[in-house]
Amino acid sequence: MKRIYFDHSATTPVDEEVAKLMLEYMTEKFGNPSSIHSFGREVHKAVDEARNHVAALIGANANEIFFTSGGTEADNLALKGVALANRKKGNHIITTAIEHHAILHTCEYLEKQGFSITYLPVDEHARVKIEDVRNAVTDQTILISVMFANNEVGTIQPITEISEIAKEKGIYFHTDAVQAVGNYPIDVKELNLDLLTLSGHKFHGPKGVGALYVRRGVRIESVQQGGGQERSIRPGTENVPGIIGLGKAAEIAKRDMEKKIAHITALRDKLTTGIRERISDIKLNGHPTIRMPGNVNFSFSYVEGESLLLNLDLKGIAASSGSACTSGSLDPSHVLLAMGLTHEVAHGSLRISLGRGNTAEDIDYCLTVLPEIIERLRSMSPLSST
Amino acid sequence: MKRIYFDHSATTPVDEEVAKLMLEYMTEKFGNPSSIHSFGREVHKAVDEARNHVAALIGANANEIFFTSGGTEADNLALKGVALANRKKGNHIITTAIEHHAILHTCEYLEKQGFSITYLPVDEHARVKIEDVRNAVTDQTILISVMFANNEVGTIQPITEISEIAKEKGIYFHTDAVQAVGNYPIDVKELNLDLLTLSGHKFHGPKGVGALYVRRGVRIESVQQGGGQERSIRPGTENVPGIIGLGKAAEIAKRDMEKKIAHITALRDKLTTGIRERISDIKLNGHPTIRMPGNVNFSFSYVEGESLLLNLDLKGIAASSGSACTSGSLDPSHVLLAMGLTHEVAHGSLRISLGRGNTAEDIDYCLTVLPEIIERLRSMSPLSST
Amino acid sequence: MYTEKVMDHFTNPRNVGELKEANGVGEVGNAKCGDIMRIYLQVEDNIIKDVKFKTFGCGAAIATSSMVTEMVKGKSLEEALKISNQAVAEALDGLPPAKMHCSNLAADALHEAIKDYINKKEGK
Ligand SMILES: Cc1ncc(COP(=O)(O)O)c(C=O)c1O
Ligand SMILES: Cc1ncc(COP(=O)(O)O)c(C=O)c1O
Ligand code: FES
Ligand code: FES
Repeated sequence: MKRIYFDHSATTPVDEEVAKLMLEYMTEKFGNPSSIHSFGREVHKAVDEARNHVAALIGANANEIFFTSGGTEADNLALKGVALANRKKGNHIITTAIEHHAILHTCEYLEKQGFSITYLPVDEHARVKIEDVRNAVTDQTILISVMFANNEVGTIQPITEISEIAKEKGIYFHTDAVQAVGNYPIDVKELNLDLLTLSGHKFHGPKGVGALYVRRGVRIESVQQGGGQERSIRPGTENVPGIIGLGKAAEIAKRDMEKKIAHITALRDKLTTGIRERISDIKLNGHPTIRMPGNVNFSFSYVEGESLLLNLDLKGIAASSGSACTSGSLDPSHVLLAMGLTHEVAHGSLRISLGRGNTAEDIDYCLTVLPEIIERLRSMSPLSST
Repeated sequence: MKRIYFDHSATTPVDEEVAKLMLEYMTEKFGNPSSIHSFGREVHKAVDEARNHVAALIGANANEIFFTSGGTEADNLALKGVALANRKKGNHIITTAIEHHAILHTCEYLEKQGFSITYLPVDEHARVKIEDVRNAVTDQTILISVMFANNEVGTIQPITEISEIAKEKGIYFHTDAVQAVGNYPIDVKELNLDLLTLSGHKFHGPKGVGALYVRRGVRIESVQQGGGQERSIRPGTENVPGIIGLGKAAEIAKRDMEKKIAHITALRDKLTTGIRERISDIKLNGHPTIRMPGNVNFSFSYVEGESLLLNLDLKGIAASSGSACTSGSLDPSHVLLAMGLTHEVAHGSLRISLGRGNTAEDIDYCLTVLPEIIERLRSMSPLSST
Repeated sequence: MYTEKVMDHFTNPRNVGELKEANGVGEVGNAKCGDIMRIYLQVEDNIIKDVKFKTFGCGAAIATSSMVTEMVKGKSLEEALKISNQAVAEALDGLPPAKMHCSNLAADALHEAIKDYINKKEGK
């Protein structure tokens, strides 16, 4: 059976060229970058080049890039590292209710350490209100962390405006841009960002590697202790193949950005329109226009997410849902709830996240299969009147 | 020029079979193990199998293995995770003066958090004395962490005896076995260990992945916050290719262990004897017999380590040294100093760490080149009388 | 890590050894921090006629020692005293930052040797 991958927000396939290069840095150029012999030096140089590519993708300087084991670690480092290094200045952090758990659970940890956290609400489209940000600032505020684009509904936040408030008040501003980097143009200097999290596996790089951008001059402490790697901000033998892969993926992402976005946006609009035409009693989740090119998120009334996913999977389509049953927790997605959706509607959500490998045929196939499945599930549902 | 790699304690080349398998899990089987669709499920299963292989290598149960981004993170998790979860029981930790910086610097961090640390001294061969361990225990002691084998001089610690003391006193026992796992037989149940750190890149697995063995029932907290991966003890999207690679490397290491140790030990003895025969004014560092099969460590009087390494490198031989100048710090290796070596002797140390790919010809070549280099450097040295 | 010039002077160090007829000897550094440099001078009519060195140390230590001997041969003492550690490093197209303070002592050793020559002469 043909398999169609529609879950690029969860993870993406590694680019063939990226994987090939990584292979070289596993079997041939395998030295430890800290070693002074030729095996070490050739790898050290390659790591530096990868750093240049990652920096170039987001408009940073190479010495502002710190490699980590992924987005989760970079989020932890950003929040804890800044919180601990600036504790004397204040103990208040502002974030939003719809962040990834890497941010939210780190904030909960910091609350136990005596920090006070404001979780900003969002509107029905999952956007933070600028006035809310401004009103939340106190003289104790040391950090604002607002994600660039939401992983579930794709909504992009008013980053420029928040950044301006942060600058005006002299507060550090971090953005978790895991969903956006490599898939959407970002320039940290233009946006005046202090810290930014990115992760390789969301843009055809490998899993298990990410980076934290830390603007020069930002006070930050390391969270992990060990050797002197990554200028002691992130010790531990470098994940060389991962870093090399991330660098290559960044290079490719920068090169193909425009083309990729155009391709994916066209597919997304075709899919969105197609679903609207074919299925009734639905709701688009997230902002209608200010959203990630690849994100489609609908709630289908009277339908539960997990059974929808399993049915799609049986037809060869891989997607995801904000349903509680797919998350292993009792509540459905905290993002959908924060947007004001009821539990029922949140349970019936479907996220299709498109990637550069998807085609118009994939969309056509989905538009044939999905209405049938929805109809069948609805016919089984006690909630539905049909 | 032929290049000979004699720095296997720093890192090892990834096994070809391991790398090939990893490639498959990057480009084809690229799903996120948390996804419920077929792309996710096939990967989830493979991660479980990798866990089985890692567990089997050290005689653990699969549910006692937690994947991390490497040895450094596993050491951090072991120490901080146990310290924080058991703070109510006591605030004292016992370790040694010759641990890796991943342990030592984590201990320094814990000291700042109010923990009290005893750094046990070692004898001239870098062995901890059992009486010292016993005497260090107080009613506040919650954890003993002693490395299995030292990364610089190869000395193996009296783990069984220390483990007995820990059991007798009801204290958790962790061992940093990064150098040993995959290169030396270890059974956590026989040794009665509570926690053990391992790292993939030291036994022909990939860099950037490791694991912490945590015996069932040990109280431990997570250090990183995020999603529910690794049963919330180590959140973050799994480094799937890394984990798959680690699993395969573990499988191969277990299968080839005996053969590999025999091969490497023979080479080591040939090299040690050859150096003794050809070069005078030298000192073998580490224990004469209770040491890792692949470790050769000599100090050459009147010679400085970095220039020795560079000269060897020019002849195509990659090795390492405890010289300060190669470590980027002002002092030579803390391990050599703890063993009672003077600064001069420590500066002149050379570590050759052998791997399965080395041959008798490599040793012969080294035995031709090394004496010439030592002679030349000594003739330049103001310390030498020649 | 090291420039080509550093590696050249490291692999083919100039003027290694001792000078039997040395009338000025200078030594700097200590084995604790890694580097010991000893410079031997043979001075005639205020001119450095010959110079040799012996060094215990890293690549940078050996290269700077070698370089400084090349730089001073045939120079007057006044000219030699103007040579700084910085100038030696520059003549080698630079050194890694970590090495600048710790191994870049060759000019100091030279100055010590000149001081030794002057002291001996004045002592006479
Ligand atoms: C918005 C966001 N932040 C953080 C993460 C965590 O990154 P990683 O999967 O690299 O740990 C993810 C993805 O899982 C994400 O979508
Ligand atoms: C004894 C020891 N512990 C810990 C580490 C750190 O492991 P990793 O390199 O995977 O971070 C190493 C190796 O560098 C080591 O030799
Ligand atoms: S509907 Fe069954 S677990 Fe949620
Ligand atoms: S000898 Fe140590 S830095 Fe030069």
